[in-house]
Amino acid sequence: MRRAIKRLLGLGLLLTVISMVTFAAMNILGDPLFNILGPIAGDVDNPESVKIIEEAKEQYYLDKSLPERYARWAGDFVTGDFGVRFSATGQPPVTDLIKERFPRTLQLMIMAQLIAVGLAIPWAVTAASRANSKTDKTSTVTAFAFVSLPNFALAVILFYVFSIRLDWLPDVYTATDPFWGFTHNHRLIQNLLPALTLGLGGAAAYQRLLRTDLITTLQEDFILMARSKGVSRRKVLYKHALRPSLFSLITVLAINISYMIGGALVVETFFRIPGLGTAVVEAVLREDFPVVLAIVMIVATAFMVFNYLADLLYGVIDPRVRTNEKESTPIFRSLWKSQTNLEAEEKINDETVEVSS
Amino acid sequence: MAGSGTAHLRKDDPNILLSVQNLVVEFPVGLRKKVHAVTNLSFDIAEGETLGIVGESGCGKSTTARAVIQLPKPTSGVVEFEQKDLTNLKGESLRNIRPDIQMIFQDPISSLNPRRSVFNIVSEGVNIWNETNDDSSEDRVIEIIKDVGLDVQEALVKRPHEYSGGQCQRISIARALVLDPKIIICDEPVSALDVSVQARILNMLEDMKERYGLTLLFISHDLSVVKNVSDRVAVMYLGKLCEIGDGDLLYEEPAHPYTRLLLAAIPDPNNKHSGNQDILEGELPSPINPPSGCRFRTRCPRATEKCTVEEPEFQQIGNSDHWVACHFPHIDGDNKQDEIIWPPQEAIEGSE
Amino acid sequence: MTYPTDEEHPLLVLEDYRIGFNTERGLAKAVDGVSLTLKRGQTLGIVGESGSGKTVLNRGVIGLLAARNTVESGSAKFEGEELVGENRQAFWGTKMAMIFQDPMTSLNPVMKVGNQVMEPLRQHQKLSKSEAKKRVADIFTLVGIPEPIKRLDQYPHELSGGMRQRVMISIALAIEPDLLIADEPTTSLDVTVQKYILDLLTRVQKEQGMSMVLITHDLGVARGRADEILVMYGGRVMEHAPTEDLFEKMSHPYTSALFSSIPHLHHKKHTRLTPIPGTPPDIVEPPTGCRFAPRCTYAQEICLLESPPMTQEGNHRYACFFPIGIQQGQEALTTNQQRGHTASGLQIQKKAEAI
Amino acid sequence: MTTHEEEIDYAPLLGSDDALAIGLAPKKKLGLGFWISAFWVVLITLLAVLAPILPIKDPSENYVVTEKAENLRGDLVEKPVQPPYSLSGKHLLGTDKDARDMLSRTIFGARISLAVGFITAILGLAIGGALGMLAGYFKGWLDKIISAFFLVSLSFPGLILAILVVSLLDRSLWTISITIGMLAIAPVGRLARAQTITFAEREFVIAAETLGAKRSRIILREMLPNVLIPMATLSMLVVAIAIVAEGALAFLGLSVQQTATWGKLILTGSDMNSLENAPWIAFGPIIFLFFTVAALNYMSDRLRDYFDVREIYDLSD
Repeated sequence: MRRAIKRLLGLGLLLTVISMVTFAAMNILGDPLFNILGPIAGDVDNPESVKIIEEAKEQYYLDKSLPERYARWAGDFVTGDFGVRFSATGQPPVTDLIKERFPRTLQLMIMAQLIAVGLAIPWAVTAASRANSKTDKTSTVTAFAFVSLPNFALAVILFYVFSIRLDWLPDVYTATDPFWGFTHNHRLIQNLLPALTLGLGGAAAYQRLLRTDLITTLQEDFILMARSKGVSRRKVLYKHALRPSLFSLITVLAINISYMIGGALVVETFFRIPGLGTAVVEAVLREDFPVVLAIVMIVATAFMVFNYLADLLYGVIDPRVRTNEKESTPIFRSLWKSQTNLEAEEKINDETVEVSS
Repeated sequence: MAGSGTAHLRKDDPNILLSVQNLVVEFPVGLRKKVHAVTNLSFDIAEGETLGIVGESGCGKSTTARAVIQLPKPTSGVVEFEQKDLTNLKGESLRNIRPDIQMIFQDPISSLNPRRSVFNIVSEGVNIWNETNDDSSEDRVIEIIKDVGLDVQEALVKRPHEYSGGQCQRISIARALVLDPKIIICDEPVSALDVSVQARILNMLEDMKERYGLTLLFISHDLSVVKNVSDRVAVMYLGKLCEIGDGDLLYEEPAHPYTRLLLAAIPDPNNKHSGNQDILEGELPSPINPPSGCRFRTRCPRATEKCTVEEPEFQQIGNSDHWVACHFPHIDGDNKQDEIIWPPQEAIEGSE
Repeated sequence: MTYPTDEEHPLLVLEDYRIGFNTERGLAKAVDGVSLTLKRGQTLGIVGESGSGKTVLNRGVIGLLAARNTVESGSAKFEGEELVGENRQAFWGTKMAMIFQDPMTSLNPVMKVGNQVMEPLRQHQKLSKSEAKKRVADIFTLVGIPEPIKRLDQYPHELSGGMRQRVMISIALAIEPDLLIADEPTTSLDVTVQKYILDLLTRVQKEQGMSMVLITHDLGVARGRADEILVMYGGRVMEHAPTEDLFEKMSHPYTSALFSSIPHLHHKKHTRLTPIPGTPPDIVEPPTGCRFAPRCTYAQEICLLESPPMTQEGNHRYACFFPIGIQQGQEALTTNQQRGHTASGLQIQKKAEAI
Repeated sequence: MTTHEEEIDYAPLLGSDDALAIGLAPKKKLGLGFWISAFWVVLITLLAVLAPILPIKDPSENYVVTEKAENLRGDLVEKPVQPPYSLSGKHLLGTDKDARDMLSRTIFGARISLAVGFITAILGLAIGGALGMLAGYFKGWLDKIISAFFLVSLSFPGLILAILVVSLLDRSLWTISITIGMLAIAPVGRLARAQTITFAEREFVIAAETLGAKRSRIILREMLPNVLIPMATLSMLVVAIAIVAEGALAFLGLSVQQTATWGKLILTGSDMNSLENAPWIAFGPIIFLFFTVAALNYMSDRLRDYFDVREIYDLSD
C-alpha cells in the first residue's frame, strides 16, 4: 500500500515537471497572443486593435504572470479540463478535439500492438526453439530488415503494394464510419494498413528481443529438467520457457509508448487519418499550444501508467518480484527505492549465494 | 553460539597485527528491518599467523572480510591494525594504510578487469603509489609475476579471459603482493576451482606467505581447506563466532555442538567425526530476526532454557589455545545434558 | 515392478560409447570410448574433474544433448534397448530421471513447486489433480519436507537450498524411474545439508530399488554412497572398481594423484599438498597414448605412444601400463625419479607444480 | 545421434562445466557482413562529403528532354517531354517531376541526413554517457536527480517535442541535430548508468580501492574502458535512429529547409500520383535510407557481440 502511494506521488511529480517544462517552453519561445489573434496582435497603434488585444489578453489570462497562468491551467487539468484552443474563431474547448480524435488513434494503436505482439511471440518461439537453424537465420534476417525500415518508408511501401498496385485496401480515410465491418468504409479495414505499418516494425523489434531472452532461458537447467520429466516440446516452450523470458519484452512495450506515438504521428499524417497524431502536427504548425500541451500530457500519462502496469505485470509473471527477490522495472526502481535498501538486498543475495560454486 | 565476549583475545601479545573487537555489520532492509549480518564479533591475528574463518553460507564471513577492509565501513566496533583503529580513519589517511591490507576474492571472473592486460592489472598498485614509475618498480612487478608462475611476456599482451580460473587466481595474488602488504584477506580463494588446481593455489599461498612474511585471514566454507592452511581456526554461525583456537586442537576435539556437526558432515574417507550421531535440525534462522541468547540454540541438540535467555561468552578450555562460546560444550567427553526442550517453540517466539 | 535382477540383464550397458561435438577446430571427443555395466539397484559413482566428460556422458545417455553438432557412436543399451541413434523421449518421465547440480537453476522459478513435481505424474501416470497432489504430499513427507501441503503452493525462491534439492529429489521419485542420474547433487550446498541430501538419496535409492549414477568431483562423496566407483579423465575410463577395493588398492596413478591433491581432515595443519602437474588434455587434439601421460609421474615412453588397454582383475579394472602397487609401476616411478623427469619431460622435483 | 527436426536447441553445451573446461566457445569474428556494412557506410559518407566536387549531375538542374512532336498545325517541333523520367542510363534513379536527377539529389540528401546522425550521436554519447556514469558510480542524490531527468525525458513524446522545438525555433541543421541529440541523452545515459552499476559492483573495483586507488583513477582506469565500448557500439545505433528521426521530421515537412533530405525526397515521391506513375522517386531514397540504417544497425549488433568479452573460464589449470 505504502509503495503504491509512493509511486502515485512520484507519478504526479513527474507529470508536474513535464507540464511545467512544456508550458514554459511554449510561452517563452512562442507568442500566444499572436497565435490567437493573428496579425492584429502586432497592430498596437490602432486603438481598435488594442481593445481586441486587451480583451483577448483577459480572456486567455495572458495579462497574468506565467506562474499564475500555469496554476490556472494545472487546476483545470486536474479536473479534466484541457482549456480552450488558441483560435481566432471562438474558443473551442480542447477536450472536444481530443474526444473526436483520440478513439481513432487508440484503435490504431491497439490494432498495431495486437499485430506486433501476436506475430512476435510465435515468431520468436519458433526461431528460438531452432536457434541457428535455417528457419532461425531467415527469420533473423527478416526481423532485421523490418527493424531497419523506418515507419514512413514502410508506410510508403505497403501503401504502394496494397492500395495502389493490388488495390485491396482503401486509400481514403474517413473519421466517422463505424469501426466494425469489412468494407472500405469501415475503420477496421481503413486502419489495417496503418496498423500493419506500425505492427510489423514492432513485431520485428519484439521478436529480436524475445528470441534472445528465450535462447538464454532455453539453456537453463530447469528446461533440461522439464525435458527429462518427459514434458512435451510445445509445453516446454510455452509453459516453461516463455513466461520467464517475457521481462525485456514487457519493459520495452512500456517504454515504447512515446516512440509509438511518434510512429502514429508519421503514419497518421501519411495516411491522412484524423487522429491525435495529425491533430498535434496541425496544432504545432498553427501554434495552438493548449492542444499540444494536452496531447503531451496524455502521452506522458500513458507512459507512466503503462510503466506502472508493466511493474505489476512483472509480479504476475515472476513470483520473485512479488517478494522483492528480483529487481522489477529498471526504469522505476532507481527512483522508488532508496539506494541503501538496494545495497542491503544485494548484500543478502551475495551472502546466500556465497558458496554456490 | 554464538557467543560474545572478548576473553579469547590475546590482549597482552605485542605481536598482534590485526584486532577486531565487537564488530557489528547491519544492513537496513525495508523500512524498519535490519539484517544482522555480523554481531559483536571479536578476533585477533598475530603477525605471521594464518587465521581461518570457517562457516556455512549466510554466516557473515564474507561480510566480515569486507568490514575489515572498510568497504563498506562496519556499523560499529573496532578494527585495529597495528594499533590504529581503521574505523576512525577517513579519506587520505585510510588510503595511505590500504597497501598494507590486501584482499583476494572468490570469483576469478569478477575480480579482474576484463579490459586490461594482466601485466597492467598486476602493476596497478605500483602505478598508484609510485608516480615516478622507475625501473625498480617494474622489476618488482616482473619478479612477482614470475613468482606466481606466470609468463611475463604473455602477461604483457593477454587479458584475463584468456587465462584459466586457476591462473586468474594467481593474477589476483600477484596484484595483492605487489604493494608488499602486511596482511592478505582471502575470501574463498579456492572454492571456485577444480580440486587439483585448488592444491596448487593453496601451496602457493603458503609459499608466498613464507617468502613475503605475510599474515593471512583465510575465509572458506571448506573445513579441510581451512585446516590445511590455518594456524588458528574460528568457526562462525549466523554472524557470531562459536569456537576459536589452534587448528589441530579444534579439529581433534571440537567443543561446540555446531563445530561437531560441521565436522561430522564432511565426506572425508578418514573422518573420525563421521560417527557422531547428532543431527542438525531445521533451517538456518533469518539474520533479520536472529534467535535470542545463543544463536545456534534453535538447531542445537543440547539447547536448554538457559540458551534462550543468556548468551554464552567465550571460555577457555583448560589452558590450551582453545575457546568456546557455549553453555554446554563437549569437554573431556562430557556428554551431560540438561533438560532438553525441543523443539524450542517458546524460544522462537521469545525472540520476536 | 518385477524386473529380472540377475546379472544377465543389467539395466544399462555401454560399449565403446562415444560422444563428440563438432567445433570450429574439429571434433571434440568429450566421451571417448566408455564401456560400463550398471546393474539394477546399484549405485555407480562417476568421479572426475571438470572436462573429464562425466556430465556429457550422462547427458548423452539420457539424451539431453543438443542434436546439432553432437556425434554419438558405439552402443548404449538401456533395459536391452539400443539408445544410440534413437530418440529417448519414451524414457523421459517414466524410466529415467535426472537431478542437476544447482537446485536454484534447475527448478522453474515461475512455477509452484507442487506443480513441478505433479507435472510428470499427471502427464505419464494420468493422475487427476487431487490424486497427484496427494502423491506429491506423500513424497514430500518421505524426503523430509516439513508442512508438505503448504509447500505445494510455494515457489522455489521461497525455499532454502536444501529444501529445493529435496524438491528435485521428489520429482525424480515421483517418476519412480529405473535409472536416476544425480549430477553433482550437492556441490552447491553446505556440508551439513550435503550430508542430509546424500543420505536421503541413498536411502530412497535402496527403498525404491532403482539404479543410480552419482556424478561427483569428490572421491569422499562417492565413498559410502556408491557400490562402485568409476574414475574418468579426458573422456576415458581410468579406473573402475567396487568402492572399498578402489580405496584399498588405488591402481591408476590418476586416481591416486586426484586423491592426494585434496586436503584431508586427518592431516596436521600446513601439510603440503601434492597437486597434479600440468593442464587437462585438449580433447579436440588429445595426446596420443594415455590421456594422462603428460601429467603422470609414472609415464614411460610407451605411455606416450600407445593407449593402455583395460586390465581386468576381478571386479577391478584400470587402463594403465604401470599401475601402482605392482612391480612395473614401482619400477616406472623409480626410473623417472632417477632421471629426474618422466617420458613426457615432466620434471619430478618439488617444483613440479609450476606451469 | 538423434536428428529430429522437432528437436529444441537447448545448446546445453554452453552451460555445462565440462563444455566450458574443454574450451568449446567458438572464436569470435566480426564477419563478412560487418565489413560490407562498414564499406557501405564509409562509401555513402564519402559520397556525401565529396558530393559538391564529384562529377555527378547538379541536383537542382532541370534536365528536361525534348522530342519532336507535331504541333496543332501539324508541324514537327521540339517539344519538352513531360517529366518525371523513368530510370535510364542517363538518370540511374530516374528524375523527379521537375526533371531533376534523383541519384544526385539522393547523394546530396545524404549530406544532411548523415550530418544530423553524427552530430546527434556525439551529443547524446558525450552528455548521456557522462551523466549516466556519474549517476551509476556515485549513486545517492546525484543518481536520483539524474535518473529523474532521464525518466522525465523518456516519458516525453520525443517526436512531438522535436516538432515543437523545430517549429518554434528555426529549421536549421543545428537546431534539428541538437534537438534529436537531446532526445538521445536519456536512453544512452540509462545504458551508461546500468553498465557503470554492473561494473562498480565487480570485485576488481573493490580490489582497486584496496590498492589505494583514488576515485578519479577508478572511474578513468577501471570503469571508463568497460563502459566506453558498449557506448561505442551503441553510437552506431544512435546514428541510425537519428537518421530515421530526421527522416520522420522531414516526412512531416519539418526538417532542414534549404536542401532536400532523404525524408523529404521520400515525401515528395509518395503522393498518390507519383506512386502510381513514378514510384522510383520515392523508392530510390528509400533504398538508400534502408541500406544505410541496416548497415549501421548490423555493425552495432556485430560489435556488441564481438566486444562482449565472454568471460568463460575453465576452472582447471
